[in-house]
This record gives sequence, C-alpha cells and structure tokens, in this order.
Amino acid sequence: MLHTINKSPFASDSLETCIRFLEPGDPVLFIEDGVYAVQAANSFSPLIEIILKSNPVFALQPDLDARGITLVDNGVKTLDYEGFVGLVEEHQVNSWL
Amino acid sequence: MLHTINKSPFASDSLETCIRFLEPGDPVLFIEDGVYAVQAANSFSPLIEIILKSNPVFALQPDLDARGITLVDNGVKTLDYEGFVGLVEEHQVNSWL
Amino acid sequence: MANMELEENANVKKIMHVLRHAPHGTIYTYEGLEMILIMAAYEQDLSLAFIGDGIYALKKNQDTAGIGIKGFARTFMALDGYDVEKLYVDQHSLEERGLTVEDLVVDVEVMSSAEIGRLMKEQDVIIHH
Amino acid sequence: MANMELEENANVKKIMHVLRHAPHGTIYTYEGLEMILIMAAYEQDLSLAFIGDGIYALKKNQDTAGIGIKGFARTFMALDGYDVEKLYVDQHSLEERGLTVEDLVVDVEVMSSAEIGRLMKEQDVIIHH
Amino acid sequence: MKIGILLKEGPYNHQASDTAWKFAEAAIKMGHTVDAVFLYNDGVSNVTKLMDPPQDDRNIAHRWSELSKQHGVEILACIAASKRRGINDDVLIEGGSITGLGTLTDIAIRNDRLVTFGD
Amino acid sequence: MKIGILLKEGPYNHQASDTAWKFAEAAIKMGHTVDAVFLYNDGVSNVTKLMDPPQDDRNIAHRWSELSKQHGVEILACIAASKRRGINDDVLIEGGSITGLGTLTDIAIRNDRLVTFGD
Repeated sequence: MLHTINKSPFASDSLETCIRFLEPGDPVLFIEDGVYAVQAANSFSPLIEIILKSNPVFALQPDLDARGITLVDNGVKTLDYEGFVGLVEEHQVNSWL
Repeated sequence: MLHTINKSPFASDSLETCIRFLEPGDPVLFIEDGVYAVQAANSFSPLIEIILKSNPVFALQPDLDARGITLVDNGVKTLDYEGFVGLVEEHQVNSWL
Repeated sequence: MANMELEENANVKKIMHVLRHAPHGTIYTYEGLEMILIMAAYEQDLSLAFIGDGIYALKKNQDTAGIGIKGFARTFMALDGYDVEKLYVDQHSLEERGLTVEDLVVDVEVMSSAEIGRLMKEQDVIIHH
Repeated sequence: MANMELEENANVKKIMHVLRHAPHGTIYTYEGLEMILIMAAYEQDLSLAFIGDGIYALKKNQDTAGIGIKGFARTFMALDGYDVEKLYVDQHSLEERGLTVEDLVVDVEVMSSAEIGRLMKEQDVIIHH
Repeated sequence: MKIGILLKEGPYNHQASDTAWKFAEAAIKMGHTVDAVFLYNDGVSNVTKLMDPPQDDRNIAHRWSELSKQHGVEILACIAASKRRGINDDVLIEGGSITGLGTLTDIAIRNDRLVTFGD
Repeated sequence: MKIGILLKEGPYNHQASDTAWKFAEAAIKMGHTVDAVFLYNDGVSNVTKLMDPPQDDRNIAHRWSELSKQHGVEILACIAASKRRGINDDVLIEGGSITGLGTLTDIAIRNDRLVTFGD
C-alpha cells in the first residue's frame, strides 16, 4: 500500500499520524507541501531516518523544485509524476489528506 | 491584544505557535475547532494550565456545546458571541488562522 | 447459483472510509458521512476508521443549535440499519483526547494503530475525509 | 502645514501582515502578497512577519515550472520599491526548519518570537494569510 | 464602535462563514456598526446566488444578503480572488458587490477593528 | 490499468487540483486509462466556466475540459456538494457533468485504483 502525505509536518499532524499505521515495506510518498518533511537537516530528519529503516521513502521532484529544496535526507528517492503513477501501478493508495 | 485560535491543537500548530508570541495579560479566545484545546483532561491540559498563569483564557460556549464538551479545564471562562464582541471592544484582534 | 454468487463476490470491494477531521469546523466528516450512506446501498464491504480528530464526530452530547449548523452525530447511530457495522476507533487517538468508548454515541471496535494499519493494507479502496 | 501633517499621521495605521503558510500548497501566501502590494500604495505603516511555514515563501531557488504554478518568491524582492521595508522573520521558525538568512531571497530582520509579539501588540490591524 | 470583517473561506466547507455571521449579528445587536464584510481567498464564494443548499439547512448567501438589507452592511468580494473562482456580477446576491483590495485597505483604515475569520 | 481520481478541493486555493491534473496527464501518457475525475467537497468548483484567472496563469477549468475532450475522461461533480456551493448545469464547462455519489461508488468498484487528492 502506497501512503501519500501532502502537508507540511510543521503545520499538520498528517505525517506523525500516518507513520503509526504504516506496515513495514510499504512506500511513503511526499507530495505538495508534504515534501518539506524530507528537506535535509530540519527537525524532522531524525524521524525520516527512522522511517527509512523499515520503509522506502519518496518525494515528488517537481514539488521539491517548486520549494527550492535542493538537498533531501539521505536515502530519500525522488521521482516525477510518471514515477508517482508507477508507484500507483504497484500499490493500492492511501492518501493521508 | 485579543488572540483567537480556531483550529484543533491536535491537527494544527496554531496554538503552539500563538503562545510563543503572547504578551502576558493578553486574552486568548478559542473558537470553532480550537475549543478542543480546553476540554478537561486531554493531553493539552498541562499547556492550558501554563497559559492561565499569565493570560486569561476564554472559549466560545456555542462551539463547546456543538462539540459535546461539557467540562473545560479549570480557570477557562466561557462566553457567547456577545462576549466575543465584548473582548473585541476592549482589544485589537490577532486571529491565528 | 453457486457460481453466480462467486461472481458477485468477486465484484465486492473492500472500501474503507477514514474520518480524520473534527466535526463542524469543516464539512469533511459531514460530507464523508453522506458518501458513506450512499455507498452503503451498493453492498460493498464497507468499513469506517476514526483516527485523530475524526473521533470527535462520535462524541456524545453534541448540541449544534448555538452555531446554527445541522448536527449529525445521531446519523452514525443509523449506520447499523444500513448494514455498516465495521466502525474502528484508533486507541491512541482516543487516549490522547482524554476520551473513552463511554463518551461515544455508537458501539465501536477500539484497536491499536498497528491493527488498523493491517486492515488498511487489505483494502481495495481507501478514502480519507 | 505642520498641523496638516499631524492630522495625516493620525490616519496612518500600523498594519501587520502575518505569513504563516508554505507557498504553492495553498494560495494564502500568494494572495496575501497581492493584498500587501495594494496596501503598500496607501502609505500606511506596513510590516510583514514570517512565522512557521510562512518562512518557506522566502526560500531561494524556488522553481515552480514543474508544478505549473506561477512562482512569486521574486516579488518579495520588489517590496523594497514599494517602501515596504519591515520584514520580520521568527528565529525559532527558521531554526526548526534548518534554515538561515543565507537561504532567503531578501534581507530580513530575524527576531525572537517575544520581540515579534511586542511588535504585534503595537499594531492597529493584524491580518494572517 | 465601527467594526470591519474579513472572511477568508467559502460557505459550508468551513465554519468561518457561520462564525463571521454570528459575530456580525451579535455586534449589531450590541449597537456597534458593522461597516463591511470583505471576502477574500475562497471567501468570495459566499455571495453566489446559485447556492442551493438542502431545505432544512441554512442558506449562507441569503444570510449575507439579509444582513446587507437590514443593517446596511456592505458585502464585498475581492475582484481578483473572485475571477479565479468563477464569481462575477451575474451570480451576485442582492447586496453583494465586487471590488478591489483598495476597498479593504479603506476598511482597515476607517474602522476601529478588523476581525478576520478563516481556516 | 484503469484509474479513477477523486478531487476534494477547489481550484487555485489548493494545489490538489494541479497535482491531480499532472497525475492524470502522466497516467494517460503511460498508457493507462483515466476513467473519471470525481469532484467532491469544494472540489466541485473546478468545473465552473465562469472562472477567469489572469492571462499569464493556467485556466484550471479549461484544463479539465481539454482532458475530457482529448482523452474521454469524465469530469463529474457531486450534485449535493455542487448545490451547496453554487455550481449547476448553467455554469458547467464542456465535458463536465453533475451526478450523484452512486457514480463515485461505481468508479470505486470498476477501477483498479482510486487516487484521492485534496487538502
């Protein structure tokens, strides 16, 4: 199951809620304002590091670009809209709005 | 200055942001989903207790009623829409949307 | 006949509605419930998960007269009549809010986040409201 | 003449715009900036406070081509030309996000939350975006 | 006291619109002047007469229209925000009008208070 | 693969509308069938032809209309949500239509995936 998160972890509880329900191995994709979670060296970096131990983590490159995020936490993979569709091919989707 | 907070403290960072900017003595008014902050004995009760040491805290009664909140933290005063207007008479307003 | 039923079952999808917003401040839970009531007529395998502020929608003693918005907590009590019986509540969210099942208008199954997470993984469709 | 100026000054209001939303995910900061640009023509005592995710609006190197939305970080650089010169950034918000003034497109005054709180208290009008 | 109101969210989806109206009614009842309600962001959708909620629900557009009729409150939608969201003169309720952000600036200057409602 | 899309926020105010469109374009380009875009909550405002954004900005309603024209994607607004927000047949873009929540249920059942965008 693909989990998507579209809100800033500083403003919303989406990220912290989502991870309580996450099964190991399931991919987490950050989109829209959600991508601030994976900017390197912010106060959520330790949490991202923990998630990465059990789950692959992705972020949408166009959303990173739009927000001027040039450096993401180690281990976070970036993809474009086609990569997003690719994840949806492989998994049912759980959008944590 | 009257500070109003209209979002649940569980879902949003409004409350925790607002209190960093609060001057002692300034009233804080919880409205709409903000009133969940003052429900007695939830995990934000200790924070409300701290705020009450330096600032008067109010909650809009119709919003408490709508949400089935019958018991608020000790020291929190409740008021109706006219009470809200009364606070606005006395203070400039800072709505933390 | 047996085959027909099998074919029908193959068309039954597991659909979970996740309620995560407090009532009244926004319309998401209310319009979510409208969606659930319609979907209930389609004989799918429906379930509802109340997570975070979504739990507040089930709080007893809601009286919305003062804010001038229609209340809908009672509608959750009618779900049973629509054969919507799988109502899951996240224990962590409940405790954080200082609530217990005694505070809720309907019977629900209280589960750990991990248990609800396992149920999520079995779903064909998940809709957050 | 001196009296006239005094009268005019009495009509000058202190108006603070508080930017608290990240750019692009919602329109609040963008439409907030549109409001600020209009208000700048009215010769009021304007100031801008960047708090929480609002700081992200000032981040360097934003390239919105990929999401198909018009970027507006550069517009903050034009505020100077409108005599909007009081740009305050909340230090706590900056540090939490692992950012420094070097990451921002314009010169700002970094202040403690308490200092910005004192400025808020002096305002006639505060508008959050 | 003269009070201006700024409303930043659309009807029904957020409570902001209901709270703003309740606040305005209370202020007027207490003898204050509610000078204007300025609609911004999605708030501009408060003034479309095409709104057609269920019979047993409040009609938010009518409410603003009545407030304007009974108490002379101006209901003003920002033109730029309106254009983005498909609000124009053809769909306006009685008592509503579309105007620029300069008007909001005037409202902010001439009133004793500006109270904001939104999300 | 057959993909349905559920869009829960209005245009411009939230990025949801832009992301949903980019996602639909990418899926179609990759050979998938985008069966329908169902609009709910404030999402129904995506289909008003009265939308009139600045010249140098995207026109979100036109975009959905084009997607419908070029790829046969149904653009469907929930009737109950539409009525609350002043969206009716008179203001619909070409390719858009208003329908009930039963249609969304069908979309959820007949597609391999339902992907939600919102706030």
